[in-house]
Amino acid sequence: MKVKVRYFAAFREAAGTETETLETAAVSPAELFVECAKRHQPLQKYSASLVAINDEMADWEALISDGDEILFFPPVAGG
Amino acid sequence: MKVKVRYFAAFREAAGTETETLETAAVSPAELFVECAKRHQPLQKYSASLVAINDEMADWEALISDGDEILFFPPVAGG
Amino acid sequence: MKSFGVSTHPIDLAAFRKQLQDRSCGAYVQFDGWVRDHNEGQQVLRLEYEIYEPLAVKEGNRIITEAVERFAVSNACAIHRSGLMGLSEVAVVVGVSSPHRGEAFDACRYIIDQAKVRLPIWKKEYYANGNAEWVNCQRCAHAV
Amino acid sequence: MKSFGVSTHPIDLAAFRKQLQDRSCGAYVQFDGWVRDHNEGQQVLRLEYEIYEPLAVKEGNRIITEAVERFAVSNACAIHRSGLMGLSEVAVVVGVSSPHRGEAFDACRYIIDQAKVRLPIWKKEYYANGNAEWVNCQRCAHAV
Repeated sequence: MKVKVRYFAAFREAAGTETETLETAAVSPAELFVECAKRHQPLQKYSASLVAINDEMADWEALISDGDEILFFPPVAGG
Repeated sequence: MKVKVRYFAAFREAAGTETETLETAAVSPAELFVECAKRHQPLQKYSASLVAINDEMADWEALISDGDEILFFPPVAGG
Repeated sequence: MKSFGVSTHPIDLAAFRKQLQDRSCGAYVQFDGWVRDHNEGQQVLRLEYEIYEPLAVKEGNRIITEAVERFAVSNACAIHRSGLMGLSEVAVVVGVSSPHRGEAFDACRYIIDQAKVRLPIWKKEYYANGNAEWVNCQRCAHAV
Repeated sequence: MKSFGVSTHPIDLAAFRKQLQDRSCGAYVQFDGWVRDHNEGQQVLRLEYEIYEPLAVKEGNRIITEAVERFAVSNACAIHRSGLMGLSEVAVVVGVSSPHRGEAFDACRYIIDQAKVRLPIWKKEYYANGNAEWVNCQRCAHAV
């Protein structure tokens, strides 16, 4: 299936792109993030903190469907 | 001994006076307040909350001396 | 900046805040006490604060110092209004600035909580039915 | 009044406060996040917030609603700045008004604590030595 991926802040800089469209067999955002970090080595030193699917906050183990837009959020600003 | 007494807010209204000078044998502000409430009946329905001697917050069992000014504070505004 | 003050005039909140600005601070917490239109079922029209200023200022500054030491905040100030006030006016303001927010919240709350029980300040409410009461004196009366 | 907003312009604090005024409320608590001149030993010159606004606003309003329900306060609003900012500017403001103060403190703290962990908002600091860092990404890196 085809999904759209969007990277924010430090992730955008690490991936060298803001958005990309991928052909993937990943079933969850967690699996997809591992794939993305293989494509963009600098992403490997990060752990993602939050994820959204089609503008709704989502679980890392949610199921992704063809055509979904997955948003990877680096850890937020915090304290 | 002679002491000066000063009443605030609801106490001033209950005593009908703001200050008075008394001849007393009371050794502590606690004893003195009981005496004052005998002179001014409406004070009897109140319990005093804080007391000061010569502009310093004091204990109800502190010793009072000739010439002291005793300030009786009704319960403060609270929450 | 650390100070407790009493004011017979409306409090200038912008000036109050400015005293607490500090480039080393990332957090600012402010508490305002507003004149509320009701209390225990009665409609309040206005109120009056009586303050015994010499002791209120001395004890107020002591509370500020305690808060600064206990919570290690950078700046803390408070001002309490004295006299007659209308609805929605600011009766008391407490401001605390600090590098981090947890301490600023704790110190601000400490100051207002302590101020409410330790300062010689009394509130008289004037009600729509024409009555006026020194607040809290009903509750603490021995007999009614 | 209950709302969460994002602003690319300096926040008008007087207008912000006015939204929260309420004659039935005796307590107002406000938290400001200020741009601090240092972080983890580095001198900060300015900073930048990146916000994914569609989700930040949706989730921000959810946090406000949770706070209002959980602590039974009357009004709660927050605004977060987006983009570049200089020292001492207000990066975020949270205000809560309520009949009594305990709930106002609790709700205000809940909103800022939750906002810091749940909203898609990232902070980049620009340092005196010419470097710039996305804050917190060092700490949470798998390996450095």
